[in-house]
Amino acid sequence: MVRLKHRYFLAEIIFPDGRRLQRNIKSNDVYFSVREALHAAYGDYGIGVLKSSLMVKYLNKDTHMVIVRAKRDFYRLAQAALTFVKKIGEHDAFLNTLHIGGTIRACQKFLIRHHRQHLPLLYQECDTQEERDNVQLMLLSSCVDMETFSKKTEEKERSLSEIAGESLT
Amino acid sequence: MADDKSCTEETLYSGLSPSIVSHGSKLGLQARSMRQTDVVKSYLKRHLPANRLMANEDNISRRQVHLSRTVKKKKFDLTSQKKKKLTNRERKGMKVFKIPKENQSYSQQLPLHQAWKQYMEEVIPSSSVSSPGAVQAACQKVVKAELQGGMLTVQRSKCPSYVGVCGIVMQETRHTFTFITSSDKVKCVPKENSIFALELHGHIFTIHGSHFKVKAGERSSKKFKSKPTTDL
Amino acid sequence: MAAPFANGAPNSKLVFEKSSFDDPKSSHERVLNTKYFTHNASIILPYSSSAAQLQFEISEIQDQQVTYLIRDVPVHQLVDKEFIEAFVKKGQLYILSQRRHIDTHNCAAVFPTGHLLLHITKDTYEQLGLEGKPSVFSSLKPTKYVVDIDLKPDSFTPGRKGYDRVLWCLKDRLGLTFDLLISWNPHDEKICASSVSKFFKSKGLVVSPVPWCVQTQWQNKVRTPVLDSTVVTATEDACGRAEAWEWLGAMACGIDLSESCADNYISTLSCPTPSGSCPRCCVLSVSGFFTPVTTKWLLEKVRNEVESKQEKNKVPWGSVTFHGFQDSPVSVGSREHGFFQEGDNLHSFLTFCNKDYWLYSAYGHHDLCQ
Amino acid sequence: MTGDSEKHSYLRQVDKSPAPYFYIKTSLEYEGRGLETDSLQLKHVIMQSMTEVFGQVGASDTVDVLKLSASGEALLRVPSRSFVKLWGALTLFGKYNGLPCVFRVQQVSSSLMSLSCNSRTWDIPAMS
Amino acid sequence: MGKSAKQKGLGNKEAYQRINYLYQAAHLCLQQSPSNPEMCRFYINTMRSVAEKHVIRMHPEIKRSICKKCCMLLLPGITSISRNKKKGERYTVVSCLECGSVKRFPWGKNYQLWVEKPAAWQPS
Repeated sequence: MVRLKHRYFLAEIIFPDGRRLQRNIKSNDVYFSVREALHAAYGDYGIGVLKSSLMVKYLNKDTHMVIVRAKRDFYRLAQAALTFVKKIGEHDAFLNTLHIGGTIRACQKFLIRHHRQHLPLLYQECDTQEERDNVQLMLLSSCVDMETFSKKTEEKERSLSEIAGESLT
Repeated sequence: MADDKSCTEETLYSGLSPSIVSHGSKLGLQARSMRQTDVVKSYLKRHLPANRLMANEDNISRRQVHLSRTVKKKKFDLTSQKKKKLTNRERKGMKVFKIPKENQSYSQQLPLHQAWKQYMEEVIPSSSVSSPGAVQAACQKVVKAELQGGMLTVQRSKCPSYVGVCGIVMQETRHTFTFITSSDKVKCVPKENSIFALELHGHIFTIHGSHFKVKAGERSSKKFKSKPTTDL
Repeated sequence: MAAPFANGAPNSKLVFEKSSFDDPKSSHERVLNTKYFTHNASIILPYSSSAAQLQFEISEIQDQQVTYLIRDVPVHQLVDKEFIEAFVKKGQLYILSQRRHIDTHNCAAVFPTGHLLLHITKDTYEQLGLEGKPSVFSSLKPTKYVVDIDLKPDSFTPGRKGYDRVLWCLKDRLGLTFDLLISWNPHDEKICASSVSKFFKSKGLVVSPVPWCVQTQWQNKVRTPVLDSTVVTATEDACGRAEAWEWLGAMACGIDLSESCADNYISTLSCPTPSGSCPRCCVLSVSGFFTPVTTKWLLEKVRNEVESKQEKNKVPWGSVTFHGFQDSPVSVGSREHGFFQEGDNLHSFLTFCNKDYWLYSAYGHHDLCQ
Repeated sequence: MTGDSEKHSYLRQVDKSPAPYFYIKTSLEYEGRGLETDSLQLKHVIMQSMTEVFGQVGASDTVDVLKLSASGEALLRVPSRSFVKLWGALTLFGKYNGLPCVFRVQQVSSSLMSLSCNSRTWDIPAMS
Repeated sequence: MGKSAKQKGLGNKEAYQRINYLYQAAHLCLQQSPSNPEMCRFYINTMRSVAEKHVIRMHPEIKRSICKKCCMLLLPGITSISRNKKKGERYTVVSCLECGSVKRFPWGKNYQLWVEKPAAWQPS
């Protein structure tokens, strides 16, 4: 049987009032808000088409990264629905889709490159040293967390050690 | 080889007393002489070498004796007898079962049809077809019964020029029925994609050809599963 | 947008031709001759004042062109030798089965070329026993078949193998009966056209003449698009063909296009931009069973109406549309016609005063026309 | 009138691509007594059904109610892109302020002209 | 007609009727149109396949009147020749004229057909 094909949206949750506020977001909050937006935008048809494959695959509370899965045939509907999201749980936030990948691993590769580019930005933001440390920890944990989530291969260790080395310098 | 001219019926039975001859038919004294020569003629036609059979010459009694050449006596060679069975390839070669299309006549098949009717009377007595339940049983019997010699008509068919063909079934093979129509034409109709109708004791049995694609012999022992659609 | 809906809408064809009446190659004669069955003619004449006179003439001609509806005619009557001799060979015979849907039921039609066409379902085709072709629009497993019988050749006589087979199939094999619309115009004038009805009455069938029903609507103070016969695509000073086509449709359907109801919420349809106002516009629709003779006469009428009044009350253009039957087995000539969501085959002439005309022919999804 | 100069300029155009607009002749029937609806109400009903089935994005196409005749027959115009969606929404519509009702689509066509007459519903009046 | 000792009565009655009809039909059609033996052969062939399928043993009389090779009815004088021969001990030879196959029946003094034996008819 031909493999069921999906599209994975790697999206960043952005809160209007600054990043560092710790918020506890659960994955069904994200799921329900996306579904709500989909229903508003595309009505019963949209729900009927996407409901079976719509799923929040990965949510990282610290880096506010989320991966949402949708069926390949109707991924455009899901993509549009993501932009209509206004509230997650009780915080109002919006989703900024960074990457659409055919597999979770593709999204993960993109995430690693994304973190590497954005690491210096994070530094400017945090002024005290201990903030800088927990930013490193957070990134480290997010990447490790990613691997255990998707079966890691050797070359990923190398990239992990690079980041670790680079962030220590 | 051909003995003297055919002995007509009078000469043969002239010795008997007139009373016997008068109701001869009851005693089975048919006029056999007619058919006698007919059989001999047809046999000779098939077996004599070609040069003996002059074109459309019916008097085959002319015989040539070649003094110079001695006629080789056909020796029974035992080896050929060893092989009992005819392989299918040989059967096809010898056209054992191939009914020739030409010079068939409908009237010749009529007695066969009468015999078939009596046979069907035996299989499905007309009395038993009164109640609908019995008709159902009769259907099962028709499926197992012999159709060669019966009168079938093509009721429906994917190829419309077969529709309306009606005649006595001369031969039933796995995929076809061979009819001889009342206008002395031999028609070979494929069973696939056509529906045949059999009229019996006032009931019309419809036979779906595509469910019937079984050799005539094996049909009586085969268990028929009901097919979902009767669409052609 | 939702991708899967892109190919949902059925593709129908609109053929636009611009030429003039006195052009030798003009196709208006051919189109009308081969459009055998016409159901409704709607005439739209803006600025015209003498529409009443036109209406009178129409009722005038109604008596000459009488068509009949005959109930439950067994088809083998049409194959009858004496019927063929008397009517098919002696004049132009138009027969169409009525109240039968072309996509599900059996239909029958006879053309003046002497062809009897049976458009039958798969089951009837298998039982009928006449050779035929699967209809073009049915997919791999055809559901409809077309049987074409030529009545005219003299080899089609009793005693011949072909004829007996046809008669046997239509009579004993399967008694197909239809309600038939019949119209016959004999070659020579002496025979009167209603002898067809006498023939069928003698066969003991219910024959009733088919009247034309004429409806006229007047629309006052209507904005009409300014049209120029040479300008096909819209420019500032004249409307193009698409806008004109939509405006004609709106008038034919009797949509009120006056300014008052043009607020945008309910309907954004309004008269195309460069439009002049016209005090009275007449929309006249005649429905019945018309043959090419009548349609040509109607076209003549509209042309006179438009071309005669040059100066006084100027009628720049007028239009007449001939709607074919949705369930007729053919649309133009012997081109097969089917019904899929819509079965229109209509021709609309937009005639100008300088003898130019625009011909719109709209065909449905299932139609063999070009 | 110009056009006398170039004699008979014969021009022929065939547009096979779907026509820009599609037209539907339908009528809203109520169970039991027929509730009179005006075109505003009808438009509201259609938009409500579209949004319910296809959401706001789906219902963003303009549906024009061209005509609402006395006998309750309405002519709708819709861009050919969302013709199938409109037809779907019409069929799925079931209840309007508590009253079960249904849209009966009589005729569909890509040209407005062909909606003006329907040979299928032509019952032949007896000769007057 | 057929050997019915062991079966529980005439189990498959239709089969017997069918065989009976086919045999008669073969005879009839040979009489009617001697010029085409094919039909007669085909009937006999069908008859044999019906008997095979229903595991019915035909009575020796019938079995002996059918040529094994070409399924032709062996009518003495018409389609077959029967001669008495002696080589060592006496036997009669029936040879089919169509295909030339031969059947030999030795004249055993006290040879008893299985059918003639009483044991054949007692239900075992």
